[in-house]
Amino acid sequence: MIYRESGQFKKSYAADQAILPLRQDQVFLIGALLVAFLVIPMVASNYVMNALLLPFLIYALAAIGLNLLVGYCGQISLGTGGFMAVGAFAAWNLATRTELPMPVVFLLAGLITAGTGVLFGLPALRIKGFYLAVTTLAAQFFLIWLLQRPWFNNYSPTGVISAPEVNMFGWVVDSVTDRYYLALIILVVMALLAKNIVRSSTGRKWMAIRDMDVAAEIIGIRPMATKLKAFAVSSFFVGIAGVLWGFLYLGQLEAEAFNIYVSFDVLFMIIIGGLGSILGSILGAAFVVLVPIFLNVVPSAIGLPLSTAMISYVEIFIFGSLIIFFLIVEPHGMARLWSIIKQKLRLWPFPY
Amino acid sequence: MAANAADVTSRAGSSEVLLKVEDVELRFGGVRALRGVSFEIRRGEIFSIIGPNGAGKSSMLNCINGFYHPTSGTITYKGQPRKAMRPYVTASQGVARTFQNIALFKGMSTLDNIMTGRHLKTKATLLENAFWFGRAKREEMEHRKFCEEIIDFLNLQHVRKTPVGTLPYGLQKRVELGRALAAEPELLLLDEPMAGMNLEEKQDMARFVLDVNDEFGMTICLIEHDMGVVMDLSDRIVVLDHGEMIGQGTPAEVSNDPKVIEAYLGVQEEGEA
Amino acid sequence: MTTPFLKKAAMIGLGAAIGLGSVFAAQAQASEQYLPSLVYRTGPFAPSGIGFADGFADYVTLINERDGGINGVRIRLEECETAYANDRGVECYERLKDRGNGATVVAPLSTGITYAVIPRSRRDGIVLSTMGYGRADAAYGRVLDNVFMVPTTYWSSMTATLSYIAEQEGGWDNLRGKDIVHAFHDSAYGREPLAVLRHYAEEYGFTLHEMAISPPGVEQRSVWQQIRRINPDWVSLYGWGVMNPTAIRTAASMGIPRERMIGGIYAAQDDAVLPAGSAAVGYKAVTFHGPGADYPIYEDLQRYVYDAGLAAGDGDLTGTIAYNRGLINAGYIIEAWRQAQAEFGEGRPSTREETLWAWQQLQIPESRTEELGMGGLMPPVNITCENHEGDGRVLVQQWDGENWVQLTDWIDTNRELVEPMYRESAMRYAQEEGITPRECD
Amino acid sequence: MMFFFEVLIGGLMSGIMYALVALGFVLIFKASGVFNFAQAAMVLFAAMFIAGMHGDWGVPYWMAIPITILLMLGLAWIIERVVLRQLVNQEPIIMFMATIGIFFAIIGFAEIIWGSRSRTLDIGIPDQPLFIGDMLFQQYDIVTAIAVAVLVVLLLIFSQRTRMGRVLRAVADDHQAAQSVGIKLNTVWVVVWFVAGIVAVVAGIVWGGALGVQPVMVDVAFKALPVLLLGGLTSIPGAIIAGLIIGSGEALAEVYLGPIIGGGIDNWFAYIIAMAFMVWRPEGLFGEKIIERI
Repeated sequence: MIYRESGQFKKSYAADQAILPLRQDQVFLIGALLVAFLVIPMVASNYVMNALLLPFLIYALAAIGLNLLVGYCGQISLGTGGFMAVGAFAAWNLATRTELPMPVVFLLAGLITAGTGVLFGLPALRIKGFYLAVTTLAAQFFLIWLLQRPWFNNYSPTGVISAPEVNMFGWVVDSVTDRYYLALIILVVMALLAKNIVRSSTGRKWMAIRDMDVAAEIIGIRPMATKLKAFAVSSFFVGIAGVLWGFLYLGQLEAEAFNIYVSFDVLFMIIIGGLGSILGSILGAAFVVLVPIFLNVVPSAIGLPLSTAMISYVEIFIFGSLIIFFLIVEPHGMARLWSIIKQKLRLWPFPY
Repeated sequence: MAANAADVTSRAGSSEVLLKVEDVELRFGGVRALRGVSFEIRRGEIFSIIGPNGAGKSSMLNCINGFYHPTSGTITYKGQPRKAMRPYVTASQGVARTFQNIALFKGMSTLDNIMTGRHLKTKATLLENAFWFGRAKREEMEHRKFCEEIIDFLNLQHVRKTPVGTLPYGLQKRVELGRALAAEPELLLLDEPMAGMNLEEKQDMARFVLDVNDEFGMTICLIEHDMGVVMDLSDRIVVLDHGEMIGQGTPAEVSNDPKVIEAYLGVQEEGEA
Repeated sequence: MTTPFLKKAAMIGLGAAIGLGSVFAAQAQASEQYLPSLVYRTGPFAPSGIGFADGFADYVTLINERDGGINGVRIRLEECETAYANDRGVECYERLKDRGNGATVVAPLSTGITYAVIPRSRRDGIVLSTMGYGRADAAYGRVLDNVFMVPTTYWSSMTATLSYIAEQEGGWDNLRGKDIVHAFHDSAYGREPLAVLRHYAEEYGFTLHEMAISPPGVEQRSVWQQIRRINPDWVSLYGWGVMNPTAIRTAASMGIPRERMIGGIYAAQDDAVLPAGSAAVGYKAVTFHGPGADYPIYEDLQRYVYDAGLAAGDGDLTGTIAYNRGLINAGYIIEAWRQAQAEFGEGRPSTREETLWAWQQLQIPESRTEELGMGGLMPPVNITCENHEGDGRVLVQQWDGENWVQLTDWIDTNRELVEPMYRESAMRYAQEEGITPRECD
Repeated sequence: MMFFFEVLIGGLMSGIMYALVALGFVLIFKASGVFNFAQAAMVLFAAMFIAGMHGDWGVPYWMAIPITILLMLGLAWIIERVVLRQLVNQEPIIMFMATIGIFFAIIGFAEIIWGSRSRTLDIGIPDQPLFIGDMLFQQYDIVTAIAVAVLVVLLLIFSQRTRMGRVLRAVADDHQAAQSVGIKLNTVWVVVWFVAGIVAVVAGIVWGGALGVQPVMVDVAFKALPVLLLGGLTSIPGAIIAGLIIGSGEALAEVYLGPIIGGGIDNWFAYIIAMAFMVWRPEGLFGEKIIERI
């Protein structure tokens, strides 16, 4: 009975509506934050920080963004890669062409992406479901094409551009640890914002549209405004993730790299992690980042040498199968598995 | 839930016309779902629309709340004739409804469904919501309090946090009523609220309908198949058949109207003829 | 909400890293020279990547098997699959760089990955060997002292292409009034040679038609219809992946003579012509190494690698362009180590500093390529402090339906044109990044 | 003017190639309401097996193709068992995402067996320029167009004249009604995915011949999707006509608009056409009108 909620009574609606109503969860959250902020930077190797944690944090942010749109508002999008690219290139051009301070650049890049998201969300006025999914591919292809025009990379001969120095209020984010901290802070803050949005009236409107848009309209929700708001917020998150991807993780930008398969990867994260769950987005991001690495490391470690190529094929197959598996067995993904574990802990050691 | 308390009048309703339907016609391609329907709903009354299957009852409700747009004819609400209007505009003018086939938000809890009904009363902006500050937090508490009252009223306390998709049918109908009440509407459209219920559930639901009308003074427009219920609850009734209005009046008048009897028993009479 | 998982992820990550470390710590031996190989055996460009990876691995195997390594220092090769994706490439770089006794040189095999690892490699002191792809301006050695464009760049190779065209037309003067089409992958890669082409078009008075083909290029009819209408004298093709065979095939179906199509260095591989079938017969391309398998080194490969069952692939890619590129890239890397050992002491693996030093003066004269059994296959190299490319020479090859046939000897490149271009671009980069160019004397 | 017609005809021919892939989508959507994103993966799967069996094992084409068709039957059966049956009555959007999973699973499986090398697939379709008057045609296109025409006719015969075809149409009209008269939905699904598989085999041969067989072939999916939307998801003639419109529109835009705005625009142009059209008419050219109910 580690996970006991008995004896914890909510005396006010405010307490009942807190993000984490249970004391155990609060303790756990604080512990986890302490670990993330204090322990990991001390113990994690360069490789773990640089090649696992950084992309994980950034992907988690993109996944939260996409989940707001798909999981909460029910508008499926295959244009995530394109929107990440918009964020990254907007930030690069703002940073290199203007004297704006970096935090403003980040914010503006997010807003520009949000605007782009709204623009490509407009067909949602008339188009629904997978029709809309396919038209978001238009965003994907068009945006990547557009960002390949030489103006956007300032006529770089190779089209690949190096990211500028990130200076946050005088803090020059350079070392791996710095970059980890910046990504972590942004993720924690934005995850909190996302959580606030989804538990608020905005989130309820999104979910109403998702669950039954006709009924939502009849109880007075304006479908268009609500959907566009979801597109805007989602794109803002995705755009910031794009900035971090280029500026903090890769250190370079290349429009082609934000291709349709990036969009699929982020979609996988939210399906596997859990549609309509902020926690799920983060779990899914970790899963998608780690699985390929496990597949590369584990077979050779247990004496089953597979060629690098074979590992990749197996990986593609496994991801495809996992998508099917999760959709069939647990459409709420890993987030639901997590709450089932909590449920069990609540009763432990009793089976019922 | 005192917003409309001032309007409370007797069960018989006032003489003020809340909604006036004049000569409404609705066509889908060649099908005429409604032809020349006219009636009035007075503030504070329980008004019922009855008729056999396919009579156009739900189509009529859909016209009233803007989901369908009449091909011709006018609908006057609170003295203002309406042109084609999106449903959310109608809702913002104080019309709420429930649905024949339950249209709840399945992925959300009972509480969240009812809270969604409050959304027209919410003013917090996206940014306030994101930072959980200002109106966002304050309104959330106020609405929560209001919705808890509805939950108490409808006896839904035990399923407050349950996803509605997993609730039994009768409870879902009740949650849907709760969601409509949360909007504090002036006109409440109920589309077969008792369909598929057992006797006990029907009695409960009838009680709720009466209480809503009595205590909160909401005007109710009801579609129902169960004649017993309709006759007991309604102040006035309109009868539709094949999209045409064939009778109107108090329960007593309607139940003695030969055209109505014919429409309901028409099949047998034809068989005898 | 967010962080329970952060912790878990970190633990998994740490676990993976520890597991990873211990697995390979056991295998690492002080006497081995560690060589990471970033390959793309999968993904959209796999048909090129597989051949390269095989050639690269087979050459290393040959050195280990035939010579027992470099002066007894065996080379331990480890592959990491990038699928040509930048993030995967970075992950590979980070994962492999400290394996064994430390990576000293990396060939990223993609321009995008190169850009991502340039800052990292500068911090780590690891040499980047980028054959033709990557930052062209890295050929100017004063700014990026650890990046090497050996043996050529898109810019230099394009000047050679134009020399070849001029020669075929009977002299530069005859280019006046001619129509030359540059049909390119609509990306920075395809646009890169445009600067050179525009310069020449102006200087020699031919009309340059720039025809963009949108990637991946599975449908190109309308582009080639336009080209057919131009009725060009020559077509320069800069495609990549599936774009190349589709371009050749579509051009053929429009009746454009393949003999007058010249592919760039990355439109020169076998996967550019094979899928096009008979349509590709006569197609020409420039490449920075000899085609085919008719070199002495192949006898040794046969004996020590293929016959011993140690080949990386199933053997049907030997002698392909991609395979040969793998061979010579490994060849350069190993020669650099050899020269490092000669300077700093034989019989022990070279450190990063030693490897960097060796690359910074890498000299592989023609005579040495012959000793290596790669005379005519591997272009000679002559690196100076300022010049990180060498001569940039390329040759023209032609597809006869079965094999690439070498048409010309090495063609000189226009150093007077490209070197100032490198310098200008590199200096601008140095300024942006706050790098002080080192002095060369 | 001559040039204009050449471009137009070339575009129409490309459109037929796109329509060939779109056809498979339509068949499945019509019969089961599933938007099958995996259709292009089935095309790749078919092409890889034909080219792989021929190239690596020396199986002649006349054997490799029927074997592959049998494999498509197996694939249809597995998909029905493992995926469709489990997801019955789920939201269409969940089904759609599941087919994205199928997409990757099929590609991964085909690559595990055949790797990602490029192979040729040449069953001897002639490919030479052909002049009719002054107009340039390509034999490959003509053969392809004939193949598509034959395929469409066969599909129509199948749907109009055979018992199974009538069953499929009944199911398309009304799932529940069809079930209530004793049609087994599971069998119907296997059959329709199998038929779509056969279409994929034809598309695989045609596209594989044109591009060489390699994983990037699945990108033709992104060419077929706008065709599908424009044509309406449920109409076979719609797919063909939309293919022709998109193919020619794209080619003309590439020639007359591309140079003005700089560069190859055909990756997104078709999407913009389809999107613009759908904003006006969400059900596409020939799709069934979507009537909202509550």
